[in-house]
Amino acid sequence: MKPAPFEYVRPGSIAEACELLAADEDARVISGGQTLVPMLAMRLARPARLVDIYRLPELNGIRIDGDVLAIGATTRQVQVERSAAAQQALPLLARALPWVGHPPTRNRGTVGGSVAHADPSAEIPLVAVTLAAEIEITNPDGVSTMPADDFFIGPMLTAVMPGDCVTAVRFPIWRHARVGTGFHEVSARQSDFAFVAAAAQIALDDNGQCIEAALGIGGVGDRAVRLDVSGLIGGRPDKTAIVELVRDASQVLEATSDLHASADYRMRVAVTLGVRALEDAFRDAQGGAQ
Amino acid sequence: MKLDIGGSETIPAPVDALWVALNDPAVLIRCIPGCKSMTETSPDAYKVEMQLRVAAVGGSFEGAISLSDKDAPKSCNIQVSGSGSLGHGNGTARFDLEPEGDGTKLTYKGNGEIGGLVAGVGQRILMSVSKHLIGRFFVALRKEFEASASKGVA
Amino acid sequence: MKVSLNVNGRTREAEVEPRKTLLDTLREDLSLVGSHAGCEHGVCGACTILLDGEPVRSCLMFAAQADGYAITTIEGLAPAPGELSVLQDAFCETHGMQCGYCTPGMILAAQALLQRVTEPSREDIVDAISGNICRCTGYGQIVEAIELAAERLRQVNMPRSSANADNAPAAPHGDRS
Amino acid sequence: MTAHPPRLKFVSSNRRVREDRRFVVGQGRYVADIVVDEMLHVAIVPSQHPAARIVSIDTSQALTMPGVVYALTGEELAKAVDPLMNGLDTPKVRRYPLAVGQVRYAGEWVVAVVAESRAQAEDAIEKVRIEYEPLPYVIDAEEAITAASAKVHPEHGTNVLLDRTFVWGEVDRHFAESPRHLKFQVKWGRNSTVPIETFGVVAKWDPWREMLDVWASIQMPKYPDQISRALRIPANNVRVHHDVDVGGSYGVKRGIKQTVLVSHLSRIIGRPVRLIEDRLENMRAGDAHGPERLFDVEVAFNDRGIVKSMKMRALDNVGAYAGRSPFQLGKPIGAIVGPYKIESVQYRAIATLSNKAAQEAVRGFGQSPTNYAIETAIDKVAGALGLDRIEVRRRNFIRSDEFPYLIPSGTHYDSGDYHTVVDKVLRHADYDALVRERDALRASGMMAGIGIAACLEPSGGNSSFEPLLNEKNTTTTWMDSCRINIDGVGFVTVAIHTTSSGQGHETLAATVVGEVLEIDPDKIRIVRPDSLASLPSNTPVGSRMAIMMGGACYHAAQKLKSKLTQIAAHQFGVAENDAVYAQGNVTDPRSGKTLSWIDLVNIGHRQYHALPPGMDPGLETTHVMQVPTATKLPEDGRVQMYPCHSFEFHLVLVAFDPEIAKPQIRRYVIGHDCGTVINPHIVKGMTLGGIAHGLGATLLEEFVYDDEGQILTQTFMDYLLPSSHEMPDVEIVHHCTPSPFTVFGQKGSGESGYLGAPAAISGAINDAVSSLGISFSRLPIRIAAISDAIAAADKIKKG
Repeated sequence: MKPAPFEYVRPGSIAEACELLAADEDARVISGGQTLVPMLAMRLARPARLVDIYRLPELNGIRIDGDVLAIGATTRQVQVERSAAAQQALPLLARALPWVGHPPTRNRGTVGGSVAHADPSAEIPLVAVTLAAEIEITNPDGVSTMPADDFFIGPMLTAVMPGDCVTAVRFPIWRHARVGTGFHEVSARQSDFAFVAAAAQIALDDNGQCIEAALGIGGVGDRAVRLDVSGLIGGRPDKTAIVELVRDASQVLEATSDLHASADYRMRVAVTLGVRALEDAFRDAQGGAQ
Repeated sequence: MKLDIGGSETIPAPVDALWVALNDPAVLIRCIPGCKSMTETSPDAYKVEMQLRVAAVGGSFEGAISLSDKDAPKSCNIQVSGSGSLGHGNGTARFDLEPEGDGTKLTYKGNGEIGGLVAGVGQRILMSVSKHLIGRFFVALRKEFEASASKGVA
Repeated sequence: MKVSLNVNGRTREAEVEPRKTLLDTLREDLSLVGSHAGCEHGVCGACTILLDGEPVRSCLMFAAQADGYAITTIEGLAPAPGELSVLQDAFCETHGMQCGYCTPGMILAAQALLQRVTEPSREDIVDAISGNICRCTGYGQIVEAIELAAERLRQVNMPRSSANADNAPAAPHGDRS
Repeated sequence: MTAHPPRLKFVSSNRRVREDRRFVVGQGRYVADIVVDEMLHVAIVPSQHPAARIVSIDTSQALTMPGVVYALTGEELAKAVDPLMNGLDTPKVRRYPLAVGQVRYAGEWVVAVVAESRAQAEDAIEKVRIEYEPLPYVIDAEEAITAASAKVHPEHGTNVLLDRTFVWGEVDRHFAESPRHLKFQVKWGRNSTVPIETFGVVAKWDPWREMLDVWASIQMPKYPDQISRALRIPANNVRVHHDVDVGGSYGVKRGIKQTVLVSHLSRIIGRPVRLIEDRLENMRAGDAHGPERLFDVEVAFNDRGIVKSMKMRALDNVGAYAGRSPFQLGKPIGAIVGPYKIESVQYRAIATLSNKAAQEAVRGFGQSPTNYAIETAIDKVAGALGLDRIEVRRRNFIRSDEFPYLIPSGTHYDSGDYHTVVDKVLRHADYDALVRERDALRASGMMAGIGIAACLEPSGGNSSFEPLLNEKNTTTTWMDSCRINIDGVGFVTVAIHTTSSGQGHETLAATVVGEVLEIDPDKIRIVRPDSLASLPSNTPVGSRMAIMMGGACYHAAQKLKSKLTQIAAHQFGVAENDAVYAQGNVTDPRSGKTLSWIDLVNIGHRQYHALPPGMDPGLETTHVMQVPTATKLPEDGRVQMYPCHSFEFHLVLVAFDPEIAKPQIRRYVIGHDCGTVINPHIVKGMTLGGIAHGLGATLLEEFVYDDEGQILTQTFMDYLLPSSHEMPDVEIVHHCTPSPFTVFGQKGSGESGYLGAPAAISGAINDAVSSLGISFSRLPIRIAAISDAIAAADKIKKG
């Protein structure tokens, strides 16, 4: 399990990185390497050149930018996990992070890397889709953003074009007084790929009425999917209502089967975990007001 | 592992033109993602070299493509087999062409079998990668005719 | 390409191909064979080393990426020849191993935890070693070893009190953020 | 032969395990750490087909790649070496390290490429062009044994390697007389031990000395012999270095094909050659796979749940070659009735070839699947009668006053007190409270169940199953040995003749020798000479080291103690029996004279004139030990198998959410009786590790092939080993029923967790879902399978 030969370049700036990527269609970005290196080792991936962006200072860091928490692509997952600002502004991501790999991979794995590899059961892309985050992409033409929903296409497939580099993920911050989150996941072992993961975020007004709601499901099909739970808004739904809503909303999911779990299982549990994540989020939001 | 594919696409070209294109190695080289060369080994049989690249996944393959049961310009069967470092695969598919408006509706249905490394470690991505590759093929095929159409206007 | 690595406090140079992992470089070029190859795809943790005090997979990074960090391997833990660290000694006391193959990675994962958390709960310990697969022990005596070491380190550190995550030497490398 | 010392000073005390010291500092010496000058590296081209004729192999392009030295095909290799040893009498099932003429499973090794570095060898294997002509294949065992199936080895004529029916006792009469019968099928999934270290070997042929030096991650009986035979070189030209630490084995580190391959390469290239399997090579085609077994069981019992007779058909899918695996159907014969007084048994053992990787030995050597089937039978008998599962076990257990107990298949069980162990476990666990906890969980909407499993761990392995299944094999000994030397300065060195793979042999040997000689075990040096300097050993297979190596060390130390005592008695002018040995000194109680250790060393090493007449100088003794109780070839399908039988009783509480269905082990208590414990740390570790291994087999681990014969579990992302998150806290309840056949009363202890946990955990899950009228009969029981079955059952109920 030794990678095929490649050249290694460590550009000094993101502009230089993009030039390198644009000039060579066999070049790939490497950052934390926690997803890419196993693929290199198995020779599933065989770029001719690795462009290492891990140490570009402008790509590392967590900053609040108005109503957005922008996380630089090379920010390590553990940095986010330990960041008070991120925990406060983005409690859903904070809940999801302990499920990402295990401690040693979070020490090196980056937020941008997880997004760029688009594993359908990865937690960070799920949170990005759930909250309608924007993926910041830099290429020789400049910086642009793309909604997470458009960015993820399928396993390992994203809208990134040759010469593109994911440089940040911009998560919207909900500024409501009462925001609650819920995150559930099931996998064979805790650190394995999720069969199903559900992420929910809810905002309530002072009367306890739902004013904003988001639910995302990962692991079930080719990519994380944001379900339409707008039906929750304006009400104080009980469990039955939530179950019905999630069941209807989940009709859009397409589940895959593999040796670990059947498609039926994924579909059923998507509803179960979706409901639980929402219930937790409601409970959390209600508790948050006290 | 088994892989089933199927679907239909509308191509902005008359049936006859599409038929000719689909039998033209030059067109196929341009349209098959990663196809580097196609050499005719006997009538309707080609040796192909491919350099596949889908996101981070990539590998080179050598294989053969042959066409059979041709019923010009309506249908034909295509057999594909290949192997490379990532594994081997073979499959057959049937194409049916029928006019649809100004263009042609191309319906395909086939199945394949894949073995080796990708069958073992790439299951999670194979289905979606194959869909993606088929998608790229049709995008390229459509472009062929869009290009020739614009040329025609000029 | 030439790489210059700071390993266990010493600067070491090696001439490697870009594709050579840090693990293979440590083992083959620097003769530090305590880090082991188990799966070479980042699951088993036998290759765990500390990078600026944090456990990472040395099979998932290239030597070319490892310059500028303080790298600690299992060979860097014993305070003197023939003398064990408190944690290593605790592993011996509870017999927290059998074949010994996963042990260096396991100890380094535990080392990082104890640097950060002085009173780890059982859950903290289980989580900290959850990325290190041991096929022999069923983990029971490993968890006991880490609990025992934590307790002993607390006693050692008692007079100075409150060593916590903020002033532990293993803080994430802020210089690069 | 039993000689229990009155008071044990070191045995059973909580001494540190001496091997640990080198491991915690990263100073273990594993095969991958061994560097030999000029060493070359091998990478393997695997088959991508489950069955295909090799039409042609073109290595020309590979040979032009940088660093490449050689590319070896199976055809070339087969001309230079003999087929690998085949345990059964199936001469047409030939196996070579590389496929010859045809591939027989996906992943099979086809071409070996040798280069200056492993990476270069991997670059070059991509350039090897192989043309295949796919052949029909068979994956499923039941299909494989039919006449119409594709034949894995056409020249063998059938896929069946072994099909033998044993009838021990009056099965027909017992079935006819029993008022109740039940039958069921269970399947044990193809799992294995999958150590974190893959197999590795370095071989160096020296043509001038005519010596093949081998360093390997090895745990294989008769390893040098097999290499010598396959390579057609004298066995004393093969020197296997035993001072190599093995990164886990539990049976699978066999390595014959790997070793023959690199040894041959070293011989033809003239440089040392190393193959360290990478994880892909290991999972596809290393000796990585274990039993995959289908059981059809029928039991005859009465209204009280007393099981009178059992019919068992065990169909094992052993993969594409014979290997040692068919014998894994043989060893369970030594405990075919488990701890129960089943009076008669019909046992049909079938081993079939298929187009999967060849199986090798795994912890328990086939006993674990069989135990799962037996325990499932007892649960089902209880279920059929509405009786308590523990009560049914109690009623069927052999009683402590019935030992030694002869089971129908010819083995005497040595000793045991099963009822007491169960009592202790139930008391410790507060069984009534555990039942209440389960019921409370159920009331809260969870699925909850209690699992129960008893198991016997036959230990002190001999090879009686070999002659039983192959009449041409007349082996009746599986000896082990020890040599002790006191040097001229008075220090003790003990030689043992196996590699270290985690069982603490050095600690065991030092403890036993220290105990007998009454000297500090930590002052005793343990060495592992190479195979040419070694006494006979059969390695730690068969849970045998405490018994066999411990026994050999004991007897060698006794001989040495006796020699020291004789030397002193001669000086005192008394008989040996009248002199008293204590802590290295010998005293004549009547005269009060004492000779110290150093005095005795001086005489032994320097004063021939003072030695008793006829005594050889020097202070060295050797003992080669025969397996206790094993003396005869099988008669009439019956044979004494292993000498000792440890007993374990597992009690588990499992709970899970009915929809997610991820089983959580809430409580795990094991009662453990392996006789006298030599080192409590080691026994505890073996017990916990075995349970983790059994948990894996029950819930997570399987080598899965798809219907097209492709292996889907090539990496640790799909073959799932339990992590610290999955492993529960285990409470161990000790009991000690010494074996009358061993020196301290010790029995083996390395396999018990793996033997009992699958039955216990699956039993708990089945208890949890029993109210739905469903049960799981196939391991591993994956989360989704549980949930899907519950959903289907609910649907039927609601529908």
